[in-house]
Amino acid sequence: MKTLAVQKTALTGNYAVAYAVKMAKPHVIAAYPITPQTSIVEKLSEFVEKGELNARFVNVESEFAGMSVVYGAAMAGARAFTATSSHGLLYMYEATWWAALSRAPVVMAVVTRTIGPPWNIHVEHNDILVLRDSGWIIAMAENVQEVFDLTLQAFKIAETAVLPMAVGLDGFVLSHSTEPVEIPPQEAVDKFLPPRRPDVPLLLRPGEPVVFGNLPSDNRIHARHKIATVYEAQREAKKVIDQVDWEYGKIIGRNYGGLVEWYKASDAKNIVVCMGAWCSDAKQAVDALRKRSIPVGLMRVRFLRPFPLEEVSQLDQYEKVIVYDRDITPLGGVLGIEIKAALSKASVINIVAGIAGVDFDVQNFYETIQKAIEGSYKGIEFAI
Amino acid sequence: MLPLSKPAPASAGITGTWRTYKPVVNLSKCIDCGLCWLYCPESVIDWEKGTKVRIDYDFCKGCGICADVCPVKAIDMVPEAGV
Amino acid sequence: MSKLLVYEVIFLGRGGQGAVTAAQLLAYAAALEGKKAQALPEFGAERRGAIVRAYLRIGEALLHSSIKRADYVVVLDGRIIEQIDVRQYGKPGAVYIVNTKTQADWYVPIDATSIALKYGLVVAGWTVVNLIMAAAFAAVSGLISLESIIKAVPEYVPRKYVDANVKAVIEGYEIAKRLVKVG
Amino acid sequence: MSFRIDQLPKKKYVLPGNAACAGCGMMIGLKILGMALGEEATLTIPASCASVVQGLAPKSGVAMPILNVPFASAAAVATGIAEAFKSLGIKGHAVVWAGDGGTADIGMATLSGAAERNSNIIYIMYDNEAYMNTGIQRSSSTPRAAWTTTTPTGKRERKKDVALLMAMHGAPYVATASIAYPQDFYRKLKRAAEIDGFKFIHLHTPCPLGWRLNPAKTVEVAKLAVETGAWILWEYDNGRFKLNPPSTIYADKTKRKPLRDYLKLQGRFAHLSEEEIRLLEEEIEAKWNTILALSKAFSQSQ
Repeated sequence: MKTLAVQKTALTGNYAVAYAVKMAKPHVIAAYPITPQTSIVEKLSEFVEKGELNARFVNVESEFAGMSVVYGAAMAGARAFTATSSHGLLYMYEATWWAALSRAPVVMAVVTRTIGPPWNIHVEHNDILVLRDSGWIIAMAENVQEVFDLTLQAFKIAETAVLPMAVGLDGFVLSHSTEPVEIPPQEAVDKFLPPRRPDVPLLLRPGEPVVFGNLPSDNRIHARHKIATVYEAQREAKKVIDQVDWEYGKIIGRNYGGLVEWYKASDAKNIVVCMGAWCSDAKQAVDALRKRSIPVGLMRVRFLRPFPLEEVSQLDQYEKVIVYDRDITPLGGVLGIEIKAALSKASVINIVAGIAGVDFDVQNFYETIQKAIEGSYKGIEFAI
Repeated sequence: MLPLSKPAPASAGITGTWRTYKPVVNLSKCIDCGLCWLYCPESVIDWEKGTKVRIDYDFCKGCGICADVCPVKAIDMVPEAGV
Repeated sequence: MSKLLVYEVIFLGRGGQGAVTAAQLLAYAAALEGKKAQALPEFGAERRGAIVRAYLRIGEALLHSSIKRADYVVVLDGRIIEQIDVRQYGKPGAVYIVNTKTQADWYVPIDATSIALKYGLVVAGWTVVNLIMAAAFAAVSGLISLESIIKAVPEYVPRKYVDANVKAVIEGYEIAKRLVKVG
Repeated sequence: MSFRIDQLPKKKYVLPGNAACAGCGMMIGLKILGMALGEEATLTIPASCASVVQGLAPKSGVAMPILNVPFASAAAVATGIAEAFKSLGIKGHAVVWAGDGGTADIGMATLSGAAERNSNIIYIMYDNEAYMNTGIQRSSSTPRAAWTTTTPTGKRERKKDVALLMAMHGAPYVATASIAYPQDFYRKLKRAAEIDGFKFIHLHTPCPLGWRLNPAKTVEVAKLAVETGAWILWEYDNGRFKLNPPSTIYADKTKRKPLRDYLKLQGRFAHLSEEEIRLLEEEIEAKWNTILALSKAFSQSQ
């Protein structure tokens, strides 16, 4: 194999999404601007206007329309992309469920942002988490390179698993941060990502009288379809993700190894669990604690859906599982709730922090991990 | 993968059982204009010019539009037996 | 907590002055050299004229929290140092680089406004000093080469302003280099 | 374009034994759609009676490709289908078949969006003048004074004229139609299929259940709506606005049948006083003045 001409550059997270989408050669793009997502669709519309990307770019009047357009396009066999954030995702919510239960393999970037009121454009994860019960595959990137790689992988994952996929990137923290990115050559991307099969999940064509979505004669038909989509297809998706990541590594030269990333976990006594961009800061805190002979490790959740059940069940071998959530529900954080439900032995401490865009840095991680290990926290802790 | 539907008669069952009145064509009066075929909301009237009309009573819901639009009043709405 | 092998920089400017672009250009230039670098915006809404921050990290790790106190503080508008206590943004021993004609012992003064005017870098009534100050930082810190910055300029500047910016960047870099040598 | 009834396709696009109510006006419209565009259309159907009449999966009582979609989304989903077809090089029309609720109310934003960006779709609003699928609640397309379950003493507001709204968007093709005039509707569908961009047809479709109407009278009442001037057939084709027969002759008020003839067949208007009927007549006259002014002002193709 000849050496690939990789382009080393620096991009914002949003531009990384746009470049990856461009290289995936979608047929249809539709999105509505919302801070901090806007520069994704601005860049994509620029690519289309300049003729660098041969896609149909649809300027829609709302996020609901944006999701509806890419849904229709995907059902008609197109590779389709949209992007949103926060209130935009909430506004398209109905259509996101319809897309998942139609097995429409659309790809969406979700630039995670706080849900109001009051108005707040900063990072929080509650928005992307509303997709968690719908059947969507949900990934969260740690840095801009991973944003790029996940976006490209998302098309192949979605089209193979026949489920929609959301790529989460933290608002501003990743969307507007410029970081080094290696861009593979187009021919390698083409090899990794062949054109989409237009006849899966159905062939929607004039003259082919196939109907999807009329009332069921037996509600059990509907029930089986739901189970097959939101439960069984999710389980299958895990294998798809592993396979796609392996192929990506083989062709593009970089891979991530599945639903979670383990960081210094093999000899750790206690373990930190987190998701998204702040994992970088958490890892630095882990390093700093280890320098003081505190054997702590980290598990970064890369995919929340499919839920990494096997990986999470391994957390039972640790004494304390310290779960960080950048989201809040009446029962604590989503990761905290789900990880607690999956474990039987370990003591789970759920730290809710960084919501509403409150900054949480290496020092904050260092101190809260230390306190959690010392036993200062019980159950749920709000570290604001 | 998706539960899909294909066109088929009786997607709501044998809808002829819904009927209270039954359209009966007096073929001697029929002028073969095709209006009953055109306006029948159910597609239960078959017609080719020259063959006059035939009604599929398995599915005719008995709405009476055919009788109403017939320009020569060649269709009578007759109560179903037992109604 | 142990010290990280990461240099942190805060740019202070006014909304619309291009502090974020300065940080981005430096991150891009660093990437061209194969260095790990990241430019982070102020995580907030910008208003024209208000004091805004942009952040730059160069070193071994990418982090995703904001920088509270930096190793270098670059001030794009000299009047800011009269308005707020700029030294709250520096770690002990931090280096301050300020766009000003006025000398003081705690910062490196760069008259970027005069350089910008000299090369006609005025857009909508604003003198465009951001890249000159970025170059001055590169010179003072020695973390990024002038060559990489010149390569990066066309990525961040409209085509018609590239030449003027490159000339201004070279001048800003050289002036800063001389000042550091003297200092 | 004129045609003989016996030359229309005989293939059934509405299949016997479907789930529509007896005498459903909308089904006549669907039949004509099938005859005109059955082999070229992919339907997008939002929540409405039209989603129910298909009957129960795995069967469908409508023999065209159909994507059933959420209530407000139809114009946008069809846009996506049209864009996909364009990008993939597939011939065919993305057609929306939506009710007045899905069009005039909850779907208004996606409809207006599609019209403004001139999405290449054919949007048919079948207008039975209330939310019939959920049991006869008012819509913004319910006429003034009509009874519905949410306007128990008659609707106080006037009917939203969606076709005019679409024409005012500057859409390349907008028309009204009635299931009583299949030839006119057929011709308009064929015309719409020739035009690139956004096409809108507002189809008047009586509902026996919701109008408190003898199902046998569905076509008759639809015809009376036109003959009394309560429903006006017109089209706006590339900037030219014109009346279509038979409405053309009803520009002359004296040629129209009395409005009472239309109202008296419908239980939803049974409570109207003489004064209320007179007010409705005035409103219809005002509508005619608008339409005639438009056909005068836009008498040439743009």
